[in-house]
Amino acid sequence: MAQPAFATRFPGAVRRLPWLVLALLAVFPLLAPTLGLEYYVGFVRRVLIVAIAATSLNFILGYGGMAALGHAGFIGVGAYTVVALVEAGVSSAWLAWGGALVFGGLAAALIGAVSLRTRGVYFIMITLAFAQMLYYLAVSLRTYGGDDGYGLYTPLAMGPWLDGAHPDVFYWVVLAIAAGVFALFSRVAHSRYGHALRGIRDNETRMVALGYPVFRLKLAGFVAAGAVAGLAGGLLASHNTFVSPGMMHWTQSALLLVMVILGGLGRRWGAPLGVALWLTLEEALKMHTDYWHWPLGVLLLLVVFHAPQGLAALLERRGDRQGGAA
Amino acid sequence: ADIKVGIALDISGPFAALGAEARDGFELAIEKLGGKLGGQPAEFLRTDFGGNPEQANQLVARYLQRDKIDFFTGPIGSNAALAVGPALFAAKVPYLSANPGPSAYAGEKCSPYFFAQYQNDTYDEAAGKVANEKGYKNVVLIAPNYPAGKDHLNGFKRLYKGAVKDEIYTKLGQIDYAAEIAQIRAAKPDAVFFFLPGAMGINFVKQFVGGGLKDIPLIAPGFSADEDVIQAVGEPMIGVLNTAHWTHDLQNPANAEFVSAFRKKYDGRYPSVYAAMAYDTLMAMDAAVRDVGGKVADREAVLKALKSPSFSSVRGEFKYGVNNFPVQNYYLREVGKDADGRITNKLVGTTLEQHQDAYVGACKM
Amino acid sequence: MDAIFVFEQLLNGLGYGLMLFLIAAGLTLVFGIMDTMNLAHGSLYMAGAYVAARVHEASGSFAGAVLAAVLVTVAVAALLELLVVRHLYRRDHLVQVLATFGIILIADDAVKAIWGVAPLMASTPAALAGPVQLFEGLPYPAYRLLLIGAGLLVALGLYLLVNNTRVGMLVRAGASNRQMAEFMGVRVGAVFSFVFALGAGLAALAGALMAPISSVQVGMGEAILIPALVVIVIGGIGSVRGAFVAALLVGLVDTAGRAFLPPALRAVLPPSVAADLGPALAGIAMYVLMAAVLTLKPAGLFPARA
Amino acid sequence: MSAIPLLSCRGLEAGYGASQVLFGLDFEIRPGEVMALLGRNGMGKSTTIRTIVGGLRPQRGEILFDGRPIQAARADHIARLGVAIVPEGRQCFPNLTVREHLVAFADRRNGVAEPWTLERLYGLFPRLAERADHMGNQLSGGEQQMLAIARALSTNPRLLILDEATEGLAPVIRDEIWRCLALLKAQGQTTLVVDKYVEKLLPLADRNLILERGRIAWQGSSAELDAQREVWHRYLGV
Amino acid sequence: MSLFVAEGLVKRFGGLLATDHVDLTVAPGEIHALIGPNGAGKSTLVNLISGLIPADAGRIVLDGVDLTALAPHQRVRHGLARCFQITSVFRNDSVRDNLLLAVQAQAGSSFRCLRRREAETVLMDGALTLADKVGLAEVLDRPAGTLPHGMQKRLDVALALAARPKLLLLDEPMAGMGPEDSLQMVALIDRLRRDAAILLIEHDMDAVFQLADRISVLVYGRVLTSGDAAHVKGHPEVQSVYLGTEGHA
Ligand SMILES: Nc1ncnc2c1ncn2[C@@H]1O[C@H](COP(=O)(O)OP(=O)(O)OP(=O)(O)O)[C@@H](O)[C@H]1O
Ligand SMILES: Nc1ncnc2c1ncn2[C@@H]1O[C@H](COP(=O)(O)OP(=O)(O)OP(=O)(O)O)[C@@H](O)[C@H]1O
Ligand SMILES: [Mg+2]
Ligand SMILES: [Mg+2]
Repeated sequence: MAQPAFATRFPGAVRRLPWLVLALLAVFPLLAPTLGLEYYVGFVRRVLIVAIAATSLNFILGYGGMAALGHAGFIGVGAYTVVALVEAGVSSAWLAWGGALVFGGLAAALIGAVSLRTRGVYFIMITLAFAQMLYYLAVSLRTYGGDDGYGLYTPLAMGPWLDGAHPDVFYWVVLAIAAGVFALFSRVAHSRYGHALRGIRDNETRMVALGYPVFRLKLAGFVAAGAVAGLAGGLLASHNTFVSPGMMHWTQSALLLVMVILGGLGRRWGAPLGVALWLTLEEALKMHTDYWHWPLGVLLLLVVFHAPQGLAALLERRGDRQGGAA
Repeated sequence: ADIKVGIALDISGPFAALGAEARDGFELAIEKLGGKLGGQPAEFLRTDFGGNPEQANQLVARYLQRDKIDFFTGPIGSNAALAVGPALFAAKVPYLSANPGPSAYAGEKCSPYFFAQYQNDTYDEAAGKVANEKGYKNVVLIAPNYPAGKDHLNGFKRLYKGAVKDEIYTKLGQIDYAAEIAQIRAAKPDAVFFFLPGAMGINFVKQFVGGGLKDIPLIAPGFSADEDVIQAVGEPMIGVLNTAHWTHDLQNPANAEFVSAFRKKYDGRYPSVYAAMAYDTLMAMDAAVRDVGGKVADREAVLKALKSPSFSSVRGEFKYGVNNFPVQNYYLREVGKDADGRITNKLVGTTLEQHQDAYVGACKM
Repeated sequence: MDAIFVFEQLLNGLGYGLMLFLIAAGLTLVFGIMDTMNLAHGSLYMAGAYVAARVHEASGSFAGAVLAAVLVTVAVAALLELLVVRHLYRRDHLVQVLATFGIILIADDAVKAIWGVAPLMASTPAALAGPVQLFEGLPYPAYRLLLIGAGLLVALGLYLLVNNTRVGMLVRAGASNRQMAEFMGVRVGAVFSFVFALGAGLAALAGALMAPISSVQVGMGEAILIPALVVIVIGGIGSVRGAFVAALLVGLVDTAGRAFLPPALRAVLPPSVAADLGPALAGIAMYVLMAAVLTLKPAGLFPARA
Repeated sequence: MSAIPLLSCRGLEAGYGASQVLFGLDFEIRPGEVMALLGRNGMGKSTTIRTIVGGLRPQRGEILFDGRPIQAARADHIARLGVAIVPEGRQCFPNLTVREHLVAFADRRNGVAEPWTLERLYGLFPRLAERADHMGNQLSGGEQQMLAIARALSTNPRLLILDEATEGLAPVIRDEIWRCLALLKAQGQTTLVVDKYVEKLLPLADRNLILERGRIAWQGSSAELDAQREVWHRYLGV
Repeated sequence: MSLFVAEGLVKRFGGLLATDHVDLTVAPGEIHALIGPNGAGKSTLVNLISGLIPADAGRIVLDGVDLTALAPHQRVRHGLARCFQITSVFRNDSVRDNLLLAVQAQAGSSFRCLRRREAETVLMDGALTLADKVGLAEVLDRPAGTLPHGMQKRLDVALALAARPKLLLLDEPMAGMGPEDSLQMVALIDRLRRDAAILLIEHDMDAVFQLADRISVLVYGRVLTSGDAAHVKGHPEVQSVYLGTEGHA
């Protein structure tokens, strides 16, 4: 296997890397105009939002072994929560996104309560089924535009100190949330709860026999992930200023899964790396050719055969493994 | 500097077939214009929306912030049009739609920056009138179960005077229509009006004819019976009545030139309405740039020039209503065979003359 | 609503179910029995449809077209197996998802490059183009009878192959414990290659037979993949009998949902509500069925492996 | 005894990744012979077996089966030459019925005079006949063990390898297995056995091989071993 | 006075009556061995008692608490822990992590999610104590999957012990062990006597006769007889269906 040469040679750099990345991301909007990269502020913002969703999926999949193929459903629930609240006259971003978080979590609680009784491929498929139901529900929901989607053209207010209409402010808010979510999940991964979740992934029967309330533990993780995905959906709604059922289609769930596996399952940096690489490539390839799908396909095959643990594995120190492919 | 045009293509995803038609129209126009607009050097930036309205916004942001485009055109889907409109309007970039004319932009949310080719419901209104003229007393309507499907059926009912026996809404992307066809057989209508875009229409017509209902006439808005569908369905399409604001055998010099150039470039294939609209859109831009003498930065002037078009459109005479949606003719077409035995649409007659959409009243502009 | 109408709809449901089974058959074999998640099954289905459509148009022979579709697709699949899939059998499901998703992306672009994005014409063989009179007042599309027959034949063949032949046993043994099967002398690699090719052949057959009644276009494989997966999951992964029963069940429920649910709702609910609810519910009937089945039986109707 | 050994290993070295487990084993099994492979836990008995049947590539050395080198052959090929194994941990197929376990691989005769038919196997383990239609994973631990033995016999092997085959069996059944092995021996079945019940194994084995940390520490006949109690004590922990 | 009582346990697998109205008691401090032919239903019985599979009928009481309606993990909380016939440890984790996981289950509050587990000394101490008890203190950092079989089995037992069980269910703990490891395991079980009552399933008769205070013989899902070693050895039917020659040993 490829040796993480960089990491072993510069362990200190690796430890400081997260802070460096965070700092770079934070000053990026200030530097962007001078570098002529204004457009990329919005792009990075999207990457961050998708990374939030992917991080939550990585949490339940990589650490909890729950391969959910309906994660886009929760993103959609979050986005439509924002739509519904805006339609009902809410103008505060915090309320709207808070609502997205809550309803994402509620949806996950309901779906999880049913789905988590199944295992393996059955779990994959039942989560997919629920997400498809949500998709068709949204398609036929006339009030919120159905298949035509719903535009959110007035920016949400972020309170007296923050100018919600300013794209850079929104960027920093997203960055802060992303960093928070990321830190939170990394933290949780090393807590009692995180270890319990990994135990369930590795040997569920044994965990039951050890006295763990396995179902409740899994459900808690599922709900947390659903809530965070809902939050990401809310942010995405604001970012796109537009919501349509397409964002819940099963292919979106599949893409999210692909990005997470590409980045590295159950690895701290897996989700953001996978998302950043995938979206960047998509963006770049589209500009140059009509046939922009196949290089991505080739990339996936390369990863499967040459970096089966994902990209993060190439960067991480060997001993720092937090759990392998489920 | 060059004049920059952002062209959003939909060459992958659900609208890929239509998107490819539009792309061919654009390419032909760019070739004809020698890569210039109004004699000025121009840059045509193409990108693939993939039929995804969420990503559409991202790509338009790139056009606006990085490329600083002067014109926008392209996407096939109404949802994409609705998604990207506000950003374009705010940036004062004229958006010449190469296909969708959503009712929102025709009415309440109309904008001086948006120019349509038709309003989504007008095809159906024309089809409703056709049903009247043919003397159909009872029709069954069928469309996918989403708001646009309902809009299209409502458009049909707006001018149709007979009775509606049944309104069937099907699942988006449905493959099997046996149950619906049995319902139609049981209802014994005089005709069936269907709005089923893309693959859904192809499946439906094939199965409809295979199910032995060939004798019940089919009426459709032009989208459901254009070249893409006709070429995929073949024989069973023959006799399908459909309405559109353009057809390839429409007699006018601009159209004759377009159609023959198109067929020459794309090995004998007839252009579809999507290709025609894409072509026309660039012609409109070309004329407007010429009218303002290349000073595209003066957006007021550009809008004024666009509003009173000085080019000969492939669809013949038309003018814009207050909402920038055209007032134009709508034609009845029937699928048949041309002189070479190729199955294609043939012009039957004019159904609506200088017709305006139903939403213009709501536009305060 | 008379008896004939109800009967006709039942027949439609069975027909649709068998159609689904035809599509799911290859998937059952490769995914259910070999335990390899092959999302690219849809791409093979697409390949079959495209080749059949083209050959049919060029040669005028439908049987020849179906045969060509199967042969070409099997050849492509053999190559695919050699280069990619062979190395995936031992990997976990998620890796298989990743790799075969990659294949889908490549296949769609390849088909686009070869045949363009416009849907292809795929006509019904003239002899089967119209309906036949099943009995008084019930015409039924002749071509669908062909599909029903093909579905039944494939179901029977697959059942016998998997349950009553040694190849079936060897495949199952190899899938559940490859090394042990090798210790027992099974050429697992060769058996798997054979089964994958067979699965591809079935996908191509389904594609070729479905082409005349559905749209032959890029992305057709993905659209069909989900219903096919739903079918084998409801039936219980690895069980041919399960897939068959589930296919019929899904066909019936879906058709009944479309045919009877909207009028039933109209009878009991206010029209505007019924108009919105009926089609919406009918559209998700298949998914509701799957969720319900898995809630009651978490390993499908006929769990093959406990 | 025939001159050419059925199986011979020369300078066999094998291991897992970086860790070497076997350090140069030299031994041979002659046709019709029962060879016992002894040693405490973790000394490399299973590793030796795994290497012979092709489950593990040797790092060095040579394995000859019937005079032909097989160290580079694939496991399935070796099996078809007539080597059958009852592996550690049974490894029954969860998705095959008991009956299928016994017919699926039973197409080889290997020149055996009295081949194992389904009836004979059921006769050996009546319990399996009762469970004929159960899936492999619906059996009790001991039933699985019986099935694994019967499955190996069903291929009429020229060399039968048993790795802890009496593991988890009731004492009566263990007796049954010993009787069966004695019977097989009488029929000329060549066998390599690993088992923890050394006292039961000795009367059966022609020769014994004791492994100590991947090396052959002692080898000799059962009579010799029986006489050398200190060898028992030193290498077998009893 | 019995610590543990099972009454009228029944389990059917399709047409097969795997557990046929079994009554069973375990006294405090007792090692109660369960023997019987393969497929007699011993593991099934353990699964019923531990709740891993639901019983069709019957009742289970431990230390006066009726456990019948409780989920498996709740039974563990009430002092019913088990080991598996096939060693079941977390193979990729170190021995330390294995033990920590077990200790954590006992400590509860597994929903605690912000404190790093490494910082929780309570858990660490518990893990070390356990490792000492079963003799694994030297190999704390090795991945469990790479341990020799005997050690894995002892780890398995340690995981069950973490729950501080009142009744410990051991399903063939000696399985796959050579004589040396077997002796160690026998010694370990003998020591555990002080901490918990034990229900022991084992085919190694030396171990059974050495350890068991009482032996019940299960045949075709039913208890054939019950008594001390001498009684069981002398029972002709037990000899014929189970012990064979070992009965005479
Ligand atoms: N898959 C493996 N990966 C790494 N090491 C292994 C593996 N299998 C066995 N080992 C190690 O190889 C050595 C020999 O193991 P082996 O299984 O051959 O011993 P054995 O003599 O069969 O013991 P037992 O009586 O426990 O079955 C042991 O130290 C063991 O830990
Ligand atoms: N899931 C299941 N489905 C059907 N039958 C089963 C299932 N599990 C066990 N059985 C059957 O129930 C019977 C009892 O099995 P059990 O595992 O309890 O036996 P046991 O006494 O533990 O035997 P051993 O000593 O061999 O481990 C066996 O005949 C077995 O085939
Ligand atoms: Mg061993
Ligand atoms: Mg047992």
